[in-house]
Amino acid sequence: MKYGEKPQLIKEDGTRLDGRRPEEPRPIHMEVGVLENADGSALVSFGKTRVLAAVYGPREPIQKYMVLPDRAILRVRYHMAPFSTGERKSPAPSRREIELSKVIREALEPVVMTELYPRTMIDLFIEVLQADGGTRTTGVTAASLALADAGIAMRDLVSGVAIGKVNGKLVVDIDEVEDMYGEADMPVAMATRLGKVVLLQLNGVLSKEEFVKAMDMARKTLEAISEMQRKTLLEKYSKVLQS
Amino acid sequence: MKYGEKPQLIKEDGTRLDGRRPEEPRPIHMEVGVLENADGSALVSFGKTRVLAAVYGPREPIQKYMVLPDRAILRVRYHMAPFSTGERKSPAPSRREIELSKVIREALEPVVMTELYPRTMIDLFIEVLQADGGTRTTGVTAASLALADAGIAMRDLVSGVAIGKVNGKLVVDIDEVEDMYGEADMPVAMATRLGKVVLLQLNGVLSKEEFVKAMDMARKTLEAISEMQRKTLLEKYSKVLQS
Amino acid sequence: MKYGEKPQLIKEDGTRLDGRRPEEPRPIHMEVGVLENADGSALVSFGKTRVLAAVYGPREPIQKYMVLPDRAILRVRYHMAPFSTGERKSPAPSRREIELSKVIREALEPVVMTELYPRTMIDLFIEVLQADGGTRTTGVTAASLALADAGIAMRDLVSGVAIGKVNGKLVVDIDEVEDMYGEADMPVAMATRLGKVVLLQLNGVLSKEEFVKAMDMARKTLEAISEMQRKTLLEKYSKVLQS
Amino acid sequence: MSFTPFRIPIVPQLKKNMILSLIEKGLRIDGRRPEEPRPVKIVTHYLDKAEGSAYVELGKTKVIAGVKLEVGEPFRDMPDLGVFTVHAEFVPLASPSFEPGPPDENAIELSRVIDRSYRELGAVELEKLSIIPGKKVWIVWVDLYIIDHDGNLLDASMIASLAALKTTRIPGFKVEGDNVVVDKEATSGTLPLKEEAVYVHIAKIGDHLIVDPSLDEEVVADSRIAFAVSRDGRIAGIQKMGQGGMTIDEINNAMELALSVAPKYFNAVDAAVNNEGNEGR
Amino acid sequence: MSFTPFRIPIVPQLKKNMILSLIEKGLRIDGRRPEEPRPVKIVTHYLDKAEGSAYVELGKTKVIAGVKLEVGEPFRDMPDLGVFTVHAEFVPLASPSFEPGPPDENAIELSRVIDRSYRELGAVELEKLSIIPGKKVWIVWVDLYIIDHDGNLLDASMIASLAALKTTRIPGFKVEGDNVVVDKEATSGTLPLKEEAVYVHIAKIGDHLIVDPSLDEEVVADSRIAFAVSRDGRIAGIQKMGQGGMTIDEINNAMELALSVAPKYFNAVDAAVNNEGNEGR
Amino acid sequence: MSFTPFRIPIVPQLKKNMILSLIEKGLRIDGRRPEEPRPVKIVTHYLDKAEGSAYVELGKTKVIAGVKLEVGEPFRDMPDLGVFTVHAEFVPLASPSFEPGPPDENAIELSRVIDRSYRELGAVELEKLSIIPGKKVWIVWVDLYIIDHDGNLLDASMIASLAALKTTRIPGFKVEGDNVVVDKEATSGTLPLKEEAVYVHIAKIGDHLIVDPSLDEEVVADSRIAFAVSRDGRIAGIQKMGQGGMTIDEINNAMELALSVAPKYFNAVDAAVNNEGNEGR
Repeated sequence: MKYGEKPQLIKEDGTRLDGRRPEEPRPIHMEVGVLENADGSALVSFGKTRVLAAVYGPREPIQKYMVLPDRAILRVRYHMAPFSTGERKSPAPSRREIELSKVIREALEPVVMTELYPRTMIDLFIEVLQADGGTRTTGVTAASLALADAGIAMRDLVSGVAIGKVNGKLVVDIDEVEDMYGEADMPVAMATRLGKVVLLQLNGVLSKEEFVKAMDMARKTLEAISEMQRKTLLEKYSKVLQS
Repeated sequence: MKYGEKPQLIKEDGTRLDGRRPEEPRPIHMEVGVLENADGSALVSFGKTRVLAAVYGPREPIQKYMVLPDRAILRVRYHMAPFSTGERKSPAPSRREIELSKVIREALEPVVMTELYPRTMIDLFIEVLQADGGTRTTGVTAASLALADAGIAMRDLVSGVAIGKVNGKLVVDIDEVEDMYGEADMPVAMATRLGKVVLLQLNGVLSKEEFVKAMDMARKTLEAISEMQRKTLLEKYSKVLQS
Repeated sequence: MKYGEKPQLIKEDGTRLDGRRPEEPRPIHMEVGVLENADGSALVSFGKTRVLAAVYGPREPIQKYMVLPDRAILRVRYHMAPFSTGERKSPAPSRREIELSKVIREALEPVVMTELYPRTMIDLFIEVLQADGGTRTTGVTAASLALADAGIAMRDLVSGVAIGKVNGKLVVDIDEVEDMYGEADMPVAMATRLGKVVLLQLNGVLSKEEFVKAMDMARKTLEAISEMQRKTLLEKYSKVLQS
Repeated sequence: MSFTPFRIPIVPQLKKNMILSLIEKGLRIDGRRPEEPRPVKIVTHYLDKAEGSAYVELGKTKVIAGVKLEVGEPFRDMPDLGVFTVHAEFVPLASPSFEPGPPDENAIELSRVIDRSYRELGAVELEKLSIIPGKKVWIVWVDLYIIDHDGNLLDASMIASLAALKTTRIPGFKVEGDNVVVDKEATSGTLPLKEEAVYVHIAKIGDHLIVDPSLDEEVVADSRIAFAVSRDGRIAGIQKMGQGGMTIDEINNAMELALSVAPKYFNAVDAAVNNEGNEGR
Repeated sequence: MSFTPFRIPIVPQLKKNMILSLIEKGLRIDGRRPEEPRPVKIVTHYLDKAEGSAYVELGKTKVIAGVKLEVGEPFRDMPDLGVFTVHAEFVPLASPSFEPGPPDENAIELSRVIDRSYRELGAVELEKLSIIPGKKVWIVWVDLYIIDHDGNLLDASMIASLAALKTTRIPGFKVEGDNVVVDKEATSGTLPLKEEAVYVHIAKIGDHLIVDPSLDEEVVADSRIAFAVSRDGRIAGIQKMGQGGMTIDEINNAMELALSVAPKYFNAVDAAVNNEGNEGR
Repeated sequence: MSFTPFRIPIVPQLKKNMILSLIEKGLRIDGRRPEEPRPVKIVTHYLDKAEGSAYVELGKTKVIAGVKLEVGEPFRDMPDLGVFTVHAEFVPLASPSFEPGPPDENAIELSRVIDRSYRELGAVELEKLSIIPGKKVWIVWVDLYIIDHDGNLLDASMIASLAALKTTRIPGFKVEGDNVVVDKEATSGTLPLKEEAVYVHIAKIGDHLIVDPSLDEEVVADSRIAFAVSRDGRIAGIQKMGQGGMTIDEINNAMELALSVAPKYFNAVDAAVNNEGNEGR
């Protein structure tokens, strides 16, 4: 993917192809309670990337042996809709989706208070409706909203964003074009109030100094995203209270 | 399949390619008790279409959770032998076979007195040995004979036939060539004594009037087929009694 | 594989391509206890053919219904590493691997005293690291060493070797080239002290007389291999006693 | 292989009794008349990365349809025709009874039933989707994504697929020798559709026929049947479903009902397509 | 992966004792002598849609063999040879212990054992099945369908495959450039078979060897072995099966038995092939 | 789909307490210092049938890497580049908790994490692996075989893959028209590697960071993170693993640790490669 002709991703005025400043995320939209059947749900978009998450549970596990005596087990599926990508994606789970399901599950384990729901299973289904870069971080953000919407006890929300390096510069919330032609893609998710990084990957190459700076950019962005998540949940609850 | 040059399916004298009149089914052959191990079995052919059906059960379900407290569950597999078709068929179940297994199961549910066999499973295996049109209706006819042969209590037998529209005319029991080049294929199965349609599909396009007429043709044919099924069973029982 | 130009496999002086006499096996190397986690393990090579075997158990079966009330069940997997063959082998189990897993399991059933371990499972995993002919016989030899290394009670060891017919002559322990261009490959495994043949297959064509002679060649070779196996085990135990 | 469903969604006895006793009076639990479908909401151009798309609500049932066009090879026996494929996923976020995994018999049946109606009608003009005869054609992928299941997935999915197909654009492309270079930013036309159909799904409860059953009604129903109805009122597909039988009279009545309801669905699609984003009924 | 069978068909203790005590006297439960196979019934041309076919009964064991010929591409390393494939399905209607699903180790073993004998004998003249050298060849699919299992599936399947192959016709065809147009209505010859073999399956019960074990005898047997025997009395394949060992003497005796029984199977095949529909022994 | 592990290898409470209390004093249960990896043993040219191979022990963890080169077709969008693939199998002989079957999420994660580092660094000069531009290229298969699992499979696998790639030879070949004839007996050069990296895996236990966790330490750890470090000290890949979070400070400290440990791994690889069969540390 890194081969072929490379477009100029940072313009002369320092802005990006879509006009954003380096530290500026795409327009973010969040909505909770969008589905009827699920116990909790959320629809989150970062620019054109759009992800739907739903929670079922705590409920009985599908197989009796899939339990832990002292807490709930999480079951997470990150899945891309066939129409979400440029070329149609086969609906069978790819190796990439299997890895990301694990990475997202591990990002949520530290915040879900599974110890309150022993011998149960909490199901989290993430469907990428449209993929334009940052689907895993959008997914983890939606997932934590859906968990909260389902009323599952949590220590903190989880917020995600990808930091990139494009044309030698660190930028926040890279989109698909920046990911394809850039030098690095570093998805980060944090439980910002706990001050904990819960997801961190790097595809690409960074110097030590760049890495430290990128982590700092991530933290700042994630604190703002976390605020948006809280507001989204508050709005829904106040609506519920009003009705 | 509907593309390319279309042969004349109805000749000037009103008969079909193989000489049949519009309302005339192909030669039908039925035999029950053809297998040793199965609890019940039947071999049925409509012209060159030949289908073998076998029943095992009521028996313990393969998995303990596959039970209903108040009745038996049916498990039906419609499967085509690799040598049954013009081009060799891969033995892995196709989407078509999965759909037809469901449709045939649903056709048998209303007649099998499953409430007499709670917590058990009744297995019905249908193997298409030769496919020349009408395999699902031949299959459901064979299946209901095999169930009767297994001594499973039934409200009625099920009889099937496909009505077709070829060269603008409605015809009974279409074969493969008529299906391929015709305008419509409407498989119907009925429990004729109960007066109930238990399987109905339409591939193709019919006017309202054609549909009503086609259903009537189906009914008449199925009443005759049902009689043949009864005779076939009677013959076997009288043989058993004689021996 | 038998088509194309055929090299001269037996030279004028009666020796084979690699200089061996007809009744001479390749250099054989055996080692036990090569793995830490497994309850028993062995690495065996016949020339360039190299096979690793490991035993876990007796242990609880993975599925509760996989038990026999009066003895252990054996579970055997013969598997080839992707890098073991000339062309990379896909890691998914081939039909050949499925057959050989069965054949090897059946070769071990008569010697493992499964009746001492009722309601348990004994797992035997065989990995072909390098395939140069005779992998199943090398595998069964390694497997029986690994079982002994795991301290599982056995009536006898099992030893394996393939007899071949190349350029019209019977030879012991054929390698890949001899297998590819030869007329017959007959893998044999015996519990030599019990005098029992526990694995026997023939790919190729032999006269009655050749068959009788080949079985005799197999027996002689296997008696020697069995001795090597015993020495290998003894050496390990004496080391253990010394340490 | 098909099994009698043994993990059936349970409708509480009280609700079941209420459905049945209301039906006897010609009434339904959500206030509808027997022949009345639920409100239809359609959003077209719902997705940016698909060549056509629609989001449909039929009552509380929600379906997304995405249409993708890709250049590929024709089938050997139909070298000059484009390829048309319908695929449905019952993703597990739609219902507590859906499990992740490959499509089950219900999802396969749904997609095949929809596929057949389009195919038998010759709805998509596949002969216009040939690019290099015998070598390159457009492959039309219709992907149906059920995201909330409150019954009657078939009517909702068919409406979604139709709204998506009607708003599908063909990407720009250039033929270079035996290769086709696609430019998804450009458009070379709209998908040629010459026929259209909707499905009308009817449930039989006791001796009564009702249109567009909700999930509770489906579970309680004795039998069900769906008719595909074309713009000009022909029957372009039938699928009987469920575990009970129907008399020929009941089936004929169901057909008449289907013919009378179909225009409502067509109107909803037309309103949405002509008036992007509109909510119709 | 292979497991010790843990769902074994159960032979009632009484019957088991009877089998064992009869064997001691050189007798068998169904009245046969130890070296006596069950009656063989063969119907060739059993199917219309296959290029070759046979229905075989060996006692109560019933097998259908279908041979299909299709035009395909040769293997890269054998560009001028046709392709020959044996595939067996143990369909669940044949036995209460067969489950639907992909072939298990027994079905795979059966088809591979049969495949090997034909292949090692060079039975089918694959060099005559090349159509356009390096590009198009005939692919011969031999599909074995076990429909009733009363033991010794191997001998029955081998007989069925042989009778089917011997009556297989090659469809008519025309070469047009790099394409081959097949006309299944016409015939361009019979399948060229230059060698033939049958399998003879022998079970060891106690110290006794018996030919063609029935299912009950198979279950009770200590060990089993099968020899493929060619027309000219050579051994063209061996497979030892089951969980017990055999001495070399026992194996040599089994081989002699196999050589003596094989002609009976060949005779049955010949009678059926020469005399379509005949029942031989 | 990913599940919270519910069959966790159990570390006895006594051992767990000991690990934790030693860590508080800056000590480890096997006597290592926190920043000290286990001894590395590397055997290159371990296999004859692979174009490159290495056997690696990292403490008691044992991994085999095999590199195979095959001629194949390039990806359509990268017609002039060779293809590079990493595949890991956690074969069941390596651990009582590994089951036979297709790679699970841990094996897939491992292979993808390793694959990404090589890919992002442009380590293998894929442009030099084109044979017939647009038509034939070398496909490089790196297969990782875990045969004994005592923790930190990632560092051990990365070292094994690096040692194998550094000793991989390209077979001899001849281009004949559009075909490539390979001669595995001959050699036409070594695999062109322009960048290299090792992974350093760090576990957090309580408030302490330790390098190269053993299996017991992994199970007890609160969280884990691995950094790929290039020869010139850049970060060429990161993967956070496990169920706990880490502060940014902890992550920065872990990164510093990784940078300081990486040269030890590179030295071990260099010693083995320069001095076939040597044991380094």
